Amino acid sequence: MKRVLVNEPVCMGCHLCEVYCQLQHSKHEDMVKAFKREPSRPIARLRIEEKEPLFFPLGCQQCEEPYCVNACLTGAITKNSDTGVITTDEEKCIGCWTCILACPFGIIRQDLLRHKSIKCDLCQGLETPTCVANCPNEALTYTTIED
Amino acid sequence: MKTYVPPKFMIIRDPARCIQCQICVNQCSFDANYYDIEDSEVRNRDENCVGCHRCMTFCPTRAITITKNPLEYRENYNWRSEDIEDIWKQAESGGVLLTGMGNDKGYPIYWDHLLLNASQVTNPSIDPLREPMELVTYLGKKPDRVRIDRDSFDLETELAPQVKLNLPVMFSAMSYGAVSLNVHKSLAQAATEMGILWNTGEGGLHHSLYKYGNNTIVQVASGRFGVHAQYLNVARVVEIKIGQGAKPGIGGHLPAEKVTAEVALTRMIPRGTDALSPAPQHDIYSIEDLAQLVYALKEATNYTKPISVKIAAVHNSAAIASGMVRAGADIIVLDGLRGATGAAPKVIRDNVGIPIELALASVDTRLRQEGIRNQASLVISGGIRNSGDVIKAIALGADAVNIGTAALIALGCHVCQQCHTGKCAWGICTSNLSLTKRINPEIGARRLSNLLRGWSLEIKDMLGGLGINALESLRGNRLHLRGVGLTDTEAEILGVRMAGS
Amino acid sequence: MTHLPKVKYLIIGNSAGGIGAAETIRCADKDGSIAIVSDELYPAYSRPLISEYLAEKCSLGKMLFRPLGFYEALNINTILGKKVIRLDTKIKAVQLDDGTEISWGKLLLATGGIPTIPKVDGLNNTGVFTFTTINDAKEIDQFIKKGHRAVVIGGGLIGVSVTEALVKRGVKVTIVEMKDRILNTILDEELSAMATETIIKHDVRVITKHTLAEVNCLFGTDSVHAVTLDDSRGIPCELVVIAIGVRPRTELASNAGIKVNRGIEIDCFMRTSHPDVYACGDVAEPYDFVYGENRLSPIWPNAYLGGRIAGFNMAGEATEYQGSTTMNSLKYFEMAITSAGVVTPPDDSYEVLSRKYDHSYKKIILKKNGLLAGMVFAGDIEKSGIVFGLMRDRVNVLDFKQALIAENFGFLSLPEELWRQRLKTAFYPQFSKRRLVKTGVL
Amino acid sequence: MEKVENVSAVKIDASNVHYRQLNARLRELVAANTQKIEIRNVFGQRYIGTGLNVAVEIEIFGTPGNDMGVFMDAVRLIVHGNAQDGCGNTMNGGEIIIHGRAGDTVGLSARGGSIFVRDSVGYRAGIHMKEYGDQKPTLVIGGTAQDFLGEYMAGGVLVLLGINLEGDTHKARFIGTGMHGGVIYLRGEVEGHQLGKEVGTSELNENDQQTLTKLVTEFANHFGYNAEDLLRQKFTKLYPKYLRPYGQLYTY
Amino acid sequence: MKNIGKIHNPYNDDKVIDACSIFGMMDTSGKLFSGEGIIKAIANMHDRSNGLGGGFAIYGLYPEYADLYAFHIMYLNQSAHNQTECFLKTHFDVIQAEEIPTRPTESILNPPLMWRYFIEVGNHKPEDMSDDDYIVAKVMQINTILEDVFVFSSGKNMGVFKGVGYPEDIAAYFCLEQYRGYLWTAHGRFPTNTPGWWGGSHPFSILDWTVVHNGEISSYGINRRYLEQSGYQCTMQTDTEVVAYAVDLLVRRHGLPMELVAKILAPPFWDEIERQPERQRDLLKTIRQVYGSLLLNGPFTVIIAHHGEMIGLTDRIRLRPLAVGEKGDVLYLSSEESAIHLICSDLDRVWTPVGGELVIGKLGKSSRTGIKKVITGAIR
Repeated sequence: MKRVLVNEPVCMGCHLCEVYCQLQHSKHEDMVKAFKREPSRPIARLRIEEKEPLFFPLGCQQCEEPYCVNACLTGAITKNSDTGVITTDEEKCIGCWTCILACPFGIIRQDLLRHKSIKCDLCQGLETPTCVANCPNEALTYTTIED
Repeated sequence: MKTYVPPKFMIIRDPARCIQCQICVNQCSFDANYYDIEDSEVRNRDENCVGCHRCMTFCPTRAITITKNPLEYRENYNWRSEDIEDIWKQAESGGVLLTGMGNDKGYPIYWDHLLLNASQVTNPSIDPLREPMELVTYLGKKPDRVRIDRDSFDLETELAPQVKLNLPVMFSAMSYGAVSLNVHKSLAQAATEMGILWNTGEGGLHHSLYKYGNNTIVQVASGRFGVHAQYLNVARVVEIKIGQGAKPGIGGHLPAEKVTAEVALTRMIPRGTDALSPAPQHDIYSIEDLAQLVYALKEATNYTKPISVKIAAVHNSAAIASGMVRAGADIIVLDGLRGATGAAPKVIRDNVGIPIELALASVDTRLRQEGIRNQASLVISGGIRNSGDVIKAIALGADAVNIGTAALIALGCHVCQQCHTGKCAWGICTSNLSLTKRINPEIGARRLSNLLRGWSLEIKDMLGGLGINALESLRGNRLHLRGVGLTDTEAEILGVRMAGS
Repeated sequence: MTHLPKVKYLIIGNSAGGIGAAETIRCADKDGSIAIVSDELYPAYSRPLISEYLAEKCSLGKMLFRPLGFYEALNINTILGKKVIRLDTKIKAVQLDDGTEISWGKLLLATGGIPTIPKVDGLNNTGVFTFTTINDAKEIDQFIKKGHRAVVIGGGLIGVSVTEALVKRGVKVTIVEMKDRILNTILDEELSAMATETIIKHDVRVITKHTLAEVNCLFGTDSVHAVTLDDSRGIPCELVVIAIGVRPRTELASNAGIKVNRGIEIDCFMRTSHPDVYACGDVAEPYDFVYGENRLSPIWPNAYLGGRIAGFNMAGEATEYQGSTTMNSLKYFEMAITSAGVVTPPDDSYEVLSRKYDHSYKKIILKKNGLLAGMVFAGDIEKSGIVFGLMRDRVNVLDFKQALIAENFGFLSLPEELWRQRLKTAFYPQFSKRRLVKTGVL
Repeated sequence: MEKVENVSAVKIDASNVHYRQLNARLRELVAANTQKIEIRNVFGQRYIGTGLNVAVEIEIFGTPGNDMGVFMDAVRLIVHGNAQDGCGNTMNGGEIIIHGRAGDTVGLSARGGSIFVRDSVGYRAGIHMKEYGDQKPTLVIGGTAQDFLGEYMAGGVLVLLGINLEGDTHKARFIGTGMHGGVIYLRGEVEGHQLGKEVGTSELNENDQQTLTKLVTEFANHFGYNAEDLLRQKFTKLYPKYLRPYGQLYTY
Repeated sequence: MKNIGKIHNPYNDDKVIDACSIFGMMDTSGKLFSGEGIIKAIANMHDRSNGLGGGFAIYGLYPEYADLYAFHIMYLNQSAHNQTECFLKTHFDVIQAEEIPTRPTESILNPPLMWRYFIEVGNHKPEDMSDDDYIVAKVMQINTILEDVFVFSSGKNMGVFKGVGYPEDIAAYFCLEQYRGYLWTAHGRFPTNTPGWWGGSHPFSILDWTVVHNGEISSYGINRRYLEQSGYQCTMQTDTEVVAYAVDLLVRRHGLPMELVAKILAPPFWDEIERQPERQRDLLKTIRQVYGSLLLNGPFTVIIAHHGEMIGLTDRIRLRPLAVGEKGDVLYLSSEESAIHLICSDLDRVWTPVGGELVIGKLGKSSRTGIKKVITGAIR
C-alpha cells in the first residue's frame, strides 16, 4: 500500500503542503480563486506539527485498524479494503466529532461551516497526493510500504 | 541611535494575488515579512529585506515582487549610495563593515575578454555526443620523464600519488560551520557521484561524511580545527590553507552562536566558544616552514596523498607558487580576487588581491619558465561562473578549477551577501537548525551533479569544436584563446594574442 | 414451529455491536453462515441520527449505517421484525416470537438497552414518548406541531439531543434534570454551566434538582397538557419525552442462565459465562480501563468495537479487548465538546489540570500513577484525540502533563520518542490478536 | 582518347588519365547511350560514377579514388580491386559492388541505393546513412569494419558479415554511437563496450530475417558465396534505443 | 631574440594549417633505391596538394660523409650566406661546403640559395653536452637569431629537400633522380595560408628525425609550450615541427622506444587503458599522465623517420587516412592506396591501421621481420 511518508529532517515547515492540499480540496483549480472566492478558506487535511527546529507534516496515517472508522456513528468513514485508504462520505457525516476524539494523531479536521469532519484521502484520483507533489524539499514521499 | 540607512529593497505584494497563506512569513529568516494577527494580514518590513528572493520563490501565487528601493541620492560620481550608506553604518556602530560572498566591484573580468577558437575546414570539429571526448584529469606531481626498462618494458618510474577527476571541476573549500552539514552532504554526494573532489574547508569533517573520504580534500588551516590523524588519512588529498581570495592576509572568525553541538564535535572545540582562525599559520612564517608542514603531512599520511597548498592570488603569486612547488606541494590552489567567503571585512574583500586570470597566467608561465610546471598541478578558483570560464582557465594553464559560489548558487544561493549574518534564508550559510533543513542533501547532490553534468557536456562541446578529444590537449594551449578589449600588457601577461591577429 | 437450518453465527441485535460482529466474522470466515435477528424492521441504522431525523434534516436512507445491499454483499441472513423470546444454551438454539427456532454454533447477544421509565402516573397518555429508536422519532415527528411545548425529563445526552431537534422544529422545551446540572456524567461543572448557558440562549428552560412527579392530562382526555414536578410545580406542555437513561436488555440471557450483573458479564474475549455465547454493546459489561473494572459502557463506538472483537473471537481468531471507557463528543447547539473517562474526580487522589483560553477549554484528570483518567476539551477540540489516545493506551503522562493542556498543544508536544513510537502504531492493529489455544479455557 | 562512338559497350584505359578527363569521357559515353563501360588501369581517379544519373554499368579494374559514386544515382559500379575513402558518399540510388575492400566512410550519408563490399571496410562505414520515403540505403560488408561503424545512423540497413574473421571477434569500437534510425545486422561477436550507448541489441524477428536473407543472398550471388552457409551463424540486431537520443540534452 | 615569424612568415600565424598527401617507402633490408617510384606515387596524389609546398627526406643519402652532420641551409640573400658561414666556422669544423645542385624549372619561382655543409662538432661544444644536443642548440640558434637563413636538414647520412611547388616539381628542381636511399618520405602540401615560404614545407626535421604530416595538430599550443620547457624553439609556425621535436625528446633524450612514443602521441582512451591487464595499464596510464601535454590531438597522419625506422601513425579516431602496403622487404605508407598500387602492382598485403595504431618498419636483420605493426594497447 502506498502511504505518505515524512522525511522530517528536511521538512522546513514551509506549509506549502497545506496550501496545496487546500487547493486540491477546493472547487477551483486556480490558487487565488480557491482562496479568495470560496466562502471559507479550504481546509488542509494535513497539518505541519511544529516544535522548532522540528517540523512534521502530519496527515491521516491510514491506520491498519482505524479508530475513526470503528467510532464513526453513522458509517460515514470507511476504509477501502483494497487500497487501505480511509475516506469520509460527506453525505453521511453529521459532524458529531466522535472521530476527532477517536483519532490518536489529531489529524481529523472540523469543517465548522458545513459541520463535516474532513480528513486526508490521499488525493483519490491523483497519481501522487498533491502535498507530496508540491513539497519543495521532497520531505514528503509517496511510498509503497510493506503490510 | 536613529539609523539613517534606508531599506535596500522593497517587497511589493499584489493584494489581488496574496492569499494570506503566510508562506513568505515563515520562509523569511530576516523578518521582513510578518503576519499582523489583529488585521489578519501579511505585511512587510522593507528595512529587513536582503533581496534573497526566498519569499518570492516560495509564494504559491507569485504575489510578491522584490524590487530595489527606487530611492535616489543626488547624482554624484564619487559618492555613490554604497559609499554613503557604509559611512552611516560605521558612524552608527563604530565597527568594521562585514560582508559575505566575493568581491562585487567592477574590476575587469578577464574571462569575458577571452574568446575560444573553433575548427573550420582544416580540421574537423568532433561531435562529442558520438565520438569519445575525454575530460579525465589526474592531479599530482608528475616526473620530468618516464623511465622504463628497454628490454622488458617494465616501468621504472614510480609516480607520486595521483588523483583522478572525471572532469576538471572541484568544489571549493567551505567549512562546516560556515555552511551547514547538509551542504557538506550535498557536496560530498555530488562529488562522489561525479568522480571529482569536494573540500572540507577548515572546519573538520563530520563523522557521517567519512564514507566520502575518497572524494574528499581535507583542509589544514591556521585554526587546525578537527585536524587529527584519522581526518588526514581518510582523505584523498590534504590541503594546507594559507589564504583565500576573499580575505587575503586575514584569518577567519566563526562566532560562537554558529558553533552548534555537531559543529563543536567536528571542529573539536567546546560549544559556545568562538572558533578563531589566526591570520597566518603559526608554524609557517617563511617558505621553508611551508616545506616543513608539507612533509609533516606527507609523513602523517605515509606519502599516499598529494599535498595541496592554497593561497590567495596576490601580487607576487608567481614567485610564491614557484616556492610552493619547490617546497613539495603536489597541488597549488590559487584563489582569486572574486573568491567568496562566509564573512570578511568588506574593505578587504573589495580591495585586496588580484584577478585570478592574471594570477593563473603568470603562475603557469613562471612555472614553465622554470621547467617545474609538471611538478605540481595547478588549480584555480574565485569567481568561476560557467563552463566557458572553466575551459578558458584550462586553456590558460589550469589543471582544474574549484567552484564555490557557483556550487552554492546551484543549491539555491541568491548571492544576497548575508552569509555573515548566519540567517541564510536558503539554509546554506547558517547553522540555525530550522534553516539548515532547507537544503535536502538528496536534492542538493542532484542539483550539483546536474550542474556538473551540464558543464561537462558543454566543455565537451567546446573541445569538440576545437577539434580536440582530450582535455590535456587544451590545457595550457593558449593558442586557442584570443583576447578582446585587452591592453598589450594584459594580453602579454595572459599570454594570448588579440582576436583578429 | 418452523426450524430454520442451523446457522454458524447467530447475532441478536442489528445495531452497532451486531454489525461490527457480522462484518468482522465475514472478514475472518468467508463462508460460515451468519444470521442477524432483530425486533426492529429496519436495516441497521445509526441510532444517534434519530435526532437529525426528528429535526427533519435527515432522510431515512441517509440514516443507514451501512449502504444498501450490505447484507447481501456479505451474505448475511437477516430476520427482521422478529423478537427472540427464548434462548436455550443446552441445545444451542433460540426461539422467535413467531415460533421459528434457529439453532446456532456461536451466538452474540447484542440486544442493547431499553429506556428507563420512571414510576409515575400518567405515562400512558398521548404525548409521552421515549427517544431511542427510529420509531420513537417517527412518533414524535407525527405528533408535534409548531408552537407545542415539551418537557424533556432528563438532561443527559439523549435529553439534550431531542431538545435540539424539538427546538429546531419550533417546539418550546423545558428540560428537567434531577441532578444539579445537565450533562453531568459527561461534562464537568465548568462545561455543564457553559452548555446550560448555550441551551438557554436557544430559548430552552432548564430546571435542575427536580424530577417528574406526574404527567397531567386535560380532564376527560388522554392528551398531555402539563407535568407536575416533585416540588408540585406544574409545567404546561403538549408532550413529554422521557430521557433519563437506558438499561440493558438482559432478560434473554438471565433466563437462559447466563451470568448477568447489571449487564451481561463478559471476559476480555467478549464471551459470556457460556463458552459459545458472546455479548457486546449496551447489554454487556466490557472492561473499562479508567475504572479498572467491567461495567456498562452504553456508547456507540464501544458497542461497535465490542462487536468487532466478539466477531474475531467467534470466528476463531482469539482477540483481546483492550478495554475502553466512555467517550463522548457533543455537537448540539453548535457546541464542540469532547470528553472521556472521569470528568469530575470522585476524590482527592486525582490531579486535575485545566486551562481556559479565548476559544477553548482544556482539562485533564490524572491518576496518581500518571495515567489519564479523564479529559474534557471544548472549543478547539481537533487535537483532543491525541490526549484520548494517550489515555486509551495508558501512557504515563506525568513528565509532560502541562503540555497536554497548552494552547498550542500538538502531536509534537509529546516527547519525541513517544510521538515517533505512536506514529508507528498506525500500521499495526491496536488490539492484540492471539492464536486460539485448543486447550484450557479456549 | 578516341571520339565517342554509339556502341553499347566501351573499354577505356585510364592510365595517366586525370579524373576530370576520365569523368568527362564517361559522361560523353552515357550521353551516347552506352550501356556498359569497362575502365582499366584505374589509380586513384576520383568521383567515378558521379554525374551520370542513368542505369549504366561501369566495371572498374584497379584502385578507384576517393568519393567514388558521390551523389550517384542509378549507376551500377563494379570494382575489381579496392575502393578508397568516401565511396557511395551521399548516394541517392544505384549500386556499388566492390570485389575487394573499401576505405573510410563508405556509404556516408547515403539516402538510397545499395553497396556490397566483399572484404572489410575502414572507419565510419555507413555514417549517417538515412532513409527518406521509399528510399532506404543498404550496405553489406563481407569482412569486418573499423571503428564508428554506423555512427549516428539515421536509416537504412547495414549488414556486417565478418567472413574473414576466422574465429576472431570484430574489433570495431564505438559501433552505432548516436544511432537514431536504421538497423545493423551483425554476424559474429562484439562486447558491450564496443557499442555506443544509444544502441540496443536483440534477436532478429521475422521481418529482420526476411530483409537479411534477401541482402545476404544478393551478396552471395555477387561474390560467389553460399548464402545458406552465411545465414547459418547467429546474427545480432543492433537498433537505436531512442529516436531522439539527445532529446534530454538541452535545458532552457 | 628575433621573431622569425616576422621574417619568414609575414602573416605571423601561430601555425600553418595544411592538408596534404604523404608517402613513405622503406627497404628494410637497407638496399638503396632511387626516388623514381616515390616521385611517381606522390605525383599521383597531385590533387591533394596545391603547389605551395613539396618535399622529400632521403636516408642513406651521403654514405661518403656518413659520420658527418649534413646541414641543408637556405638563404634569402648573400649576406645571410656570409654571416651564417661565419657562424658555422665559429661553432663547428666544416669539412665540406657546397651549393646543392638544382635545375632551373619553370614552375619553381624565387628559390632561395641552397647550400649544404658536412660538419663535425669537434671541440666546439661544452664538455658535458652531447654532440646531438649541441647540434640542436645551434640549429635553434641559427634559425632564431640569424636573419634570412634557415637550416632545414641537420642529420647524418640523410637529407631533406623541400620548397614551394608541387612535390614532383621540387623533385625535378633538386634533381632527386640522381640520389639513392633506403628510406624515402615525401610530402605534397596544401597550406591554407603563408604562401611561398620554403622553410614551411615538409618534411620537418631535427637531426636525423623527419616528419611528414597530413592534417592539423589542434594541440599544437600546449605541445609547443611543453617542448619549450625542454629547450626546443618552435620557429616555423607549423604544427608538424612539434612532432619532430617530440620524437627527438622522447626517443633520443628520454630513451623511450617508438612503440611507447606512439602511445604518447596517440594514447588509448582512458577507458581502454582501464581495460588493460594491470602491468600494461600502469604503463599506459603513467605515460599518459606524465606526457599528456604531448598528446597530438586533431586529425593527423604522420610518417616519422630516422635512421633505421619509418613509422606511420594516425590520430586516435583516424580522422586522416593511411594505407599500408608490403612487398617483400619494402614497406609503403601512403595517404591513398592507389598510389601504392601504382608503383607496385603485386603487393603482398595492403591494409589500413586503426587510429593510434603504430606501423613501423625497422632496418632488419632479415627480410620481413623488419616490418611490423603494433596493435593498440598490445605492447609486448
